[in-house]
Amino acid sequence: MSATTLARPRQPNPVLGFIRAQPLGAAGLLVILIMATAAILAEKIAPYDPEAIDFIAMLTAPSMEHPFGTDAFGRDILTRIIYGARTALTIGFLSSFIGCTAGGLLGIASAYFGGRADMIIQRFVDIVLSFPIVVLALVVVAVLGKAAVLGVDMNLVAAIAIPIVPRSCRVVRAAALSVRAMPYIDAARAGGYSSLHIILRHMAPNVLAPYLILLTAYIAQAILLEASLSFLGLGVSEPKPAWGLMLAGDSSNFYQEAPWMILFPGLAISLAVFAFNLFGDSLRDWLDPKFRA
Amino acid sequence: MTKLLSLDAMTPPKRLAGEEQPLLSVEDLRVEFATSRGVVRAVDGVSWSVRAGETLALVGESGCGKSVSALAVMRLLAKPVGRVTGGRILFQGRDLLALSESEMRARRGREIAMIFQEPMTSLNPVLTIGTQLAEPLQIHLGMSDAQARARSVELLGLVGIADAERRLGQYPHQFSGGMRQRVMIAIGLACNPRLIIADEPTTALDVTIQAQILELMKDLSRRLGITLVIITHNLGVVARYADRVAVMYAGRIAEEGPAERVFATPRHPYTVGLLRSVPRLDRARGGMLETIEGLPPNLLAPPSGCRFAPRCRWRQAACDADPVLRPIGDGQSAACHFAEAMPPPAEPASTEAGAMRHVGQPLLTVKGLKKHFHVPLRGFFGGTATVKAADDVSFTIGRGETLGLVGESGCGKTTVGRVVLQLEKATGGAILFDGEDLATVSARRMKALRTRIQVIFQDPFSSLNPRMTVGGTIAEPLRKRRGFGRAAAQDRVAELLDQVGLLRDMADRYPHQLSGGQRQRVGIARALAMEPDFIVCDEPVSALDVSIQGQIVNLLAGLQARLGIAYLFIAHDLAVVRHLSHRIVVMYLGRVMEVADRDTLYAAPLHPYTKALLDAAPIPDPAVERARAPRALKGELPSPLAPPTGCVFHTRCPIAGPECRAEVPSLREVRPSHMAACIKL
Amino acid sequence: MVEEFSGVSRRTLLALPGLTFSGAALAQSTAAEAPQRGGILTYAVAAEPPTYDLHQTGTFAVMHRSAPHYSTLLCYEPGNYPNIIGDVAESWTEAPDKLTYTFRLRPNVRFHDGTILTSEDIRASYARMIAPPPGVTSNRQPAFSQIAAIETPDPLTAVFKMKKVDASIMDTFASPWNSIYSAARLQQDANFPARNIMGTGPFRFVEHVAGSHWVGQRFDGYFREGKPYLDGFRAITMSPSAMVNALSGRQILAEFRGFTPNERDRITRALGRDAQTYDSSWMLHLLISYNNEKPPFNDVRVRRAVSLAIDRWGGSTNLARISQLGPVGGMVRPGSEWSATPQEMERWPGYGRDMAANRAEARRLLREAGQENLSFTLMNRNIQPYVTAGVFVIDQWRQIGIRVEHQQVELAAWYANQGSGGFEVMIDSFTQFSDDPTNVLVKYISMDRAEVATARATDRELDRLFDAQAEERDKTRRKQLVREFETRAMEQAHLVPLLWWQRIVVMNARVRGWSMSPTHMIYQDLPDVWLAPERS
Amino acid sequence: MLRYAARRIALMVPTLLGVALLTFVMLRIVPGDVVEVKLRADGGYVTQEIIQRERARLGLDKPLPVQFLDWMRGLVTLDLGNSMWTGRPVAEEIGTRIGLTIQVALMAAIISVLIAIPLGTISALFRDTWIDYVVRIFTIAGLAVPSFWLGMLTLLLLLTVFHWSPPVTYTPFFESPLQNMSQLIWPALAVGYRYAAVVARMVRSSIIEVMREDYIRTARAKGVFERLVVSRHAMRNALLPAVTVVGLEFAFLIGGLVVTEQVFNLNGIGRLFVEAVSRNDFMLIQALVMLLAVVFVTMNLLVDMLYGVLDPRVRHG
Repeated sequence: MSATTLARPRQPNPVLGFIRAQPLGAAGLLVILIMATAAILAEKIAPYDPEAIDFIAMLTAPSMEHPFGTDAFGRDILTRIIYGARTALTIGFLSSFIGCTAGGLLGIASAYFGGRADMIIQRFVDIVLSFPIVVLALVVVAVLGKAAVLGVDMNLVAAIAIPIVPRSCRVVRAAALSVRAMPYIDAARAGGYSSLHIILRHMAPNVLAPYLILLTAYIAQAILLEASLSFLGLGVSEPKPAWGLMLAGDSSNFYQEAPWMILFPGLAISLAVFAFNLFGDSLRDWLDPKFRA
Repeated sequence: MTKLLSLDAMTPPKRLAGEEQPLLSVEDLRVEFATSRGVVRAVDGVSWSVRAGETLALVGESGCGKSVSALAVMRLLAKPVGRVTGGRILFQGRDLLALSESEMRARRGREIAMIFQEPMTSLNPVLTIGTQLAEPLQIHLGMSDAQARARSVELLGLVGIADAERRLGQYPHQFSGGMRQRVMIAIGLACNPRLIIADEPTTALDVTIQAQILELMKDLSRRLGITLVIITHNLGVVARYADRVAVMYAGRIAEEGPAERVFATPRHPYTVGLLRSVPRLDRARGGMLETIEGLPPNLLAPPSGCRFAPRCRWRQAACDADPVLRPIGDGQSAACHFAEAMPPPAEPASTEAGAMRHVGQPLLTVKGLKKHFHVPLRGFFGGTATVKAADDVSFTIGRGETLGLVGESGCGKTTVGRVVLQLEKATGGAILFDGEDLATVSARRMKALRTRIQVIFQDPFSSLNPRMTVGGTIAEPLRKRRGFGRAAAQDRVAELLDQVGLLRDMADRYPHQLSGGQRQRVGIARALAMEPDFIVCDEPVSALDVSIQGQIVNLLAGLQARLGIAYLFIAHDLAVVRHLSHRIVVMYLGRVMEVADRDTLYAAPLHPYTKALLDAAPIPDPAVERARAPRALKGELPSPLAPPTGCVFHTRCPIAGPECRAEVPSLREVRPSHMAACIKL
Repeated sequence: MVEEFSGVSRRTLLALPGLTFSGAALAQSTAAEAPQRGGILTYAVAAEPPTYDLHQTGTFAVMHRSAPHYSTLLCYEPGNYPNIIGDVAESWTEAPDKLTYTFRLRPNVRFHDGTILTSEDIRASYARMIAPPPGVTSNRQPAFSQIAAIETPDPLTAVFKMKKVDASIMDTFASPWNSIYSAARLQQDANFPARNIMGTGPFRFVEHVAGSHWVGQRFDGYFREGKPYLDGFRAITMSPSAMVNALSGRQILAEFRGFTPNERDRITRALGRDAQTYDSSWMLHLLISYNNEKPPFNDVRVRRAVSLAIDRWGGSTNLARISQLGPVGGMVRPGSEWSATPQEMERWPGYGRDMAANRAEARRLLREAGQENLSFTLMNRNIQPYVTAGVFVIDQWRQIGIRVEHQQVELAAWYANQGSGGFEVMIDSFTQFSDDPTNVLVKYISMDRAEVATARATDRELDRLFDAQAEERDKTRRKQLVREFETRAMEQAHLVPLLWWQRIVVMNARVRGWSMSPTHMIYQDLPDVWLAPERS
Repeated sequence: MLRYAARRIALMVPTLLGVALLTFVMLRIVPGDVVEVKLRADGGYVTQEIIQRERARLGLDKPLPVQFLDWMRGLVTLDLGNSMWTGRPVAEEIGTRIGLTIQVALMAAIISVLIAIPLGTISALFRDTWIDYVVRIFTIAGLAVPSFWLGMLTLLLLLTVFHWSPPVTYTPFFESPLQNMSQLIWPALAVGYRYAAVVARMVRSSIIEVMREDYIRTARAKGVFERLVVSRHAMRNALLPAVTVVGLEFAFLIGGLVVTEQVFNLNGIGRLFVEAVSRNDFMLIQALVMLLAVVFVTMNLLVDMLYGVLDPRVRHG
């Protein structure tokens, strides 16, 4: 009996493959990378101090000095958008990561154990799902109080992450249910490994694709939710630069004379969310064989 | 119009003697698929033709291009990835490839109909059967609703569906798989086409149902004079049906000719190999199966020269040159430089291997095993039903012995395997493994026992964790359960890879980089890593191509001979079971029908169900097949949700009497060490 | 502009130095025009009323809807704030010891149900506020603490007996909140006014559609002959930004609380000649309130340094352009008869004009207190102009190296934290409807003396000065005491004023006869308001 | 069908009970209550005694379990209690406003679905062509643009270009349908964009999926016209998942109107909600949360029932 071999299939560069297969997604990724770079290097590239008040420059229309104009306090809007990217991306990523991970683990556990555990988890999911997000956010923000870790409002992160939990739980559970039915899980159970080992080693890696898709999609949603909460006065507090905040407060007063006050931050939100959605969408098309050409 | 409705109108045009003009001829067809990894030449210069009234079988293993060439005829290749890059497809003298899309559409279903493999998904779930059946009639023949309905009733009757009027208003999910395939045939027949292309029409069906459908198609094509192109991997099906056979390999035709000739005197080493590697019911069990070693070539970069050469045992220097398909005589053609020198498909060597039988304390004893599932009923009427997946199943397996567990889908054979593995808890009964009842041992003890009981699954694609390397998969039991250190595990993995016939450097690969057969070998290595006494093999070869199937069967037999492992071998393929097993258990709807030694069972089956099963399985020899009377088991497999009372088999049993309805027959020893559950014996 | 105020009393002029109004329509002397009858006044109110009952609330949302339906005992004279005249009282006398007040009621005052108002209605209404029956809360209970008894010797005479002298009692009788209800209705249901409107005011109630609008119709039996001029009014609930659009689009005619300067500009731009605006300082100011119990704010140096760092004069100029914040002031309304002069103010810490010096001093104080790296959380509300003020002070503090976390909370949480001391520093606000120092300075005294003193400080010297000025009958001496109080309070800086608000009312020039004042709570019963015809 | 519905409705009870309990507890963890907001509004101040009395009057001084049981008892008898802010029955507060919200939501839903289904279908059928790219960009943008920003921009545009400002009071539909529609069309569009985007994306992906099904190949092999393959064979199947999205997004839409109602000065329950939250009007918040939860679970139920009607596999299980 001779050994059978197969020529090792050519492994094309996954990045190049993605760009070729999903040009729109690659464009989204590019925007995300640019924003992330801007956020990281904000101190270096932003022309002004984001919080410094300059009453002389109050409500300046876009010009050479202030390409995106200034707000009612004379703060440079471009600068605040660049720093706002930092807030948006940090909070967006953190809350999506926490929410999707918690939801994902719950979903896997729900699918793996089934029965009563599944029942209880799904009831919990139902309850949280039927909650209006605004109430949830309001209460979480109020209950947790201020808890800034490394300059990030953890209560805001929690407020955004919590509604993500049941939603990602559902998706991951569905994926995990099909993984659960896979013979390799049975093989692992027949091997007598612990449930934790099976969940972490065999189930979790195989729901990675839906998890990654969710993560990207929910970063977009989290950025949008952060903006909405800030707009409603429940999110980031002035004078911190945040996109949603730039649309709230004074802006609602001044936007008719100074439309740039809402135009640019709104565009920033839309562009960021758009880019993440585009990327997430393409990632799904790329990872999900159902959508593969 | 009434003429259209009458069967008389469909009597075939008299076959003209010596009609040379083929109905359909495919000439030098080339089809390419653009994939992310490059261009796959799925069909690479293929020619075949079929004359009116003839049945042609396109045979080959998965990926050989047989279905693609059929889809190309229908011009239904998935757009935009697949496209025809060359050749002609002449149908009644016109090149289908040159037709406009609307001209082609007008021929589909009207002139050429197609029947697909998956009856479960090939019908639209939200449209009634009536609608789907009437569609071609209304589109192509311009029938009114009433006319279409009348014809639909007629068609359903033709394909053997009773109560046609009522069933027209039903939806596909209300039909069983076999019934759906009958509906598909009815749709195919609807417009009285000249040609029907059937793509693996019975592959998804159980053996008894497969026999019914084959009978039906054979009968209809004869009666209605329909030209049939049948695409299959099953040589038995070919033998039963085909007038002529075209064997495909790696996107090309390897051999072509009248069925009898091809089976009797194959002229291509691939055909020879295929015929030799199939275990046969009608021949004495040999030792090792002959196999075709290696794998089909990757069509992204096919080898130059003869594509079969790398696997060919008669390979010579001349094989570096591309062989053309050339006539050999007797209507046979082959694409081999040495076609004339082909030996006949020799009788397999009859060295009786694996004959050892350990007597004494059985390793596994299953006593009165019951497994009932509570399944929620679909739909709005709710409630749950109890499915007795396994009911009162008993058997024993000795050390180093193989017990074959056979039955059609839904018979509970897989459930029995899962309960033995303790992946499911039994509802009742005892499972004694080496004297310990698995149903009652402590979790800790069970965990210890698990190293001694292992499993090999059917589907090589899903039985390996796609995120773990081969090495990781095999090392996991060693590291986690057997206390191997990293280095020791690595060495042992290498040994195990040797043992299952894989290269050591495959340890770094991921499952998707392996072929189906290779994955199955990894699955076996994973089981062996525990050094088990006993392995449950759940349909380990049924998802594999014939040539690979033989390799795995041989591997399992060899391992048993060397390591003395006992197998519970679960399968639906009677020939494979026969090849490997010492004793055989036949199940039907959760109950054991018959238990006997292998030779006894095959030579002198007692239970009518066992007999029917053996009768239904097609044998890859046209001579044998032609000689067999059509003895297809009638009726459908009853729903496990509502099994028949009394003997579960009585609804389909040829010898059943009224008493069979009343009494559940118990398994009794009818002859020495030959048990059957039938009151008529 | 001053000539338009001819005939205004000296007291009024003193009280209203910041009060101006403008508008093209008014350039042609308003006084000369005869009021015209008819028309419906549509105006906006920014919030929904929690109740209909003026006794049980303090919000303008009720005042701006309920006031036109009710009368009070006394009232402020239209166009002549803060002069007090009779409303349902025809005349009144004050006993020399200031312990008895006797009111003679007009004989012709009718309720909307046709019954005649008697002294019993006065007694019942005041009794309800002084000692609310079960199920009724009275917001102004503390204001009546000095009233001993109310007697009704005859149907048209009401006599109030006092326990002690109360310098601010006349403002109480004129308070727009102290509406007169029908004794008979109160008898049947003490909570009747909470959900029903039945008064003696110029308009009778028609309907209230929650969240949408409130409609009143002229009451023909109103006791002031020939009034009201309007056929009715329609108060529409809408958000401030919607108001601007609605006024600009002539969908409504007025709004009475106030706009930001920017909003005013937008409306006047849109309305052109049809806009009229009124400006005044407002009896409303923002404060920086420290939690005096929490270190380091128990250290006067830290409190003072934090106050010193704020450029109030600069902030006043600049914030006035983008918000309702405006005048720099002490603890009494700048421009009122009690307020300090700018020169006096400049001597207070944090009011000096040399900011470099102020900041240097602040840094020195912090260093001295060992708080060079001071950082704290500023609790604030999440509405304007609080947020604007917060952003401004945080920037000011940043300039001397104080790091501040801005915590914006909902109103309920804000009150809860304020009451429980759950804050370090907060932006607080304080309002009264009169300028009387006793009413105003109470915010700054010891926590055990007043609920409203939420800085959790105890300063007996301030309490002493407060009591002294409250009992002082001589105005000059009292003013002196007020100055002393302010100076001490500024130096101790338990809580310090930030900026006062400016009230800017903008309305369609068709609306005539309405009176501007430094509070948005008075002159809202609208008997004198009339509509000029639309200009073609 | 009835039994199924009854079982589903029975399953709703624990979910709603959970929502009720969670809402109740969470509201009471947050510091502050309606009393201070009410009595101290506009800077007025009152003594603790008055505050306590008002708390007692509203029943806020009772132990929490008692308050919860009182509320539950009311809910069971369909008595939502009185608003703690206005004292009016909660049902009345909601009743006067919900019509407008539902109307805007319905208009948004109808417009969106009418746009989304053809858009998604075209995009799927012309997959990976420029048409698909344009539609995908348009729909992804629909998910990206914050509805409040879109509202602000719409309003800005209407104000500056058309000199149109939102009416101060809305004309009821039955008074003048045309005028009413012209007033509500803008907010409906502002919130409907996202809705349309979500539905169009769902339609696109499920058509792509369905077009790969074997039965589509069967239909083509029968010689069915391509138009009919799409409209009869693909759409019928592809719209099933779209129905789910239409239903669930509708439930979200009502919640999503919160900000848009502010921008367009709509007297709907979204604005009521924001007001109730800012005043800590517990009874009203609780009732609104329950209302939204009920809408959500009912929508879920309706979607499933509709599925049953549309999908024969569920209908004849």
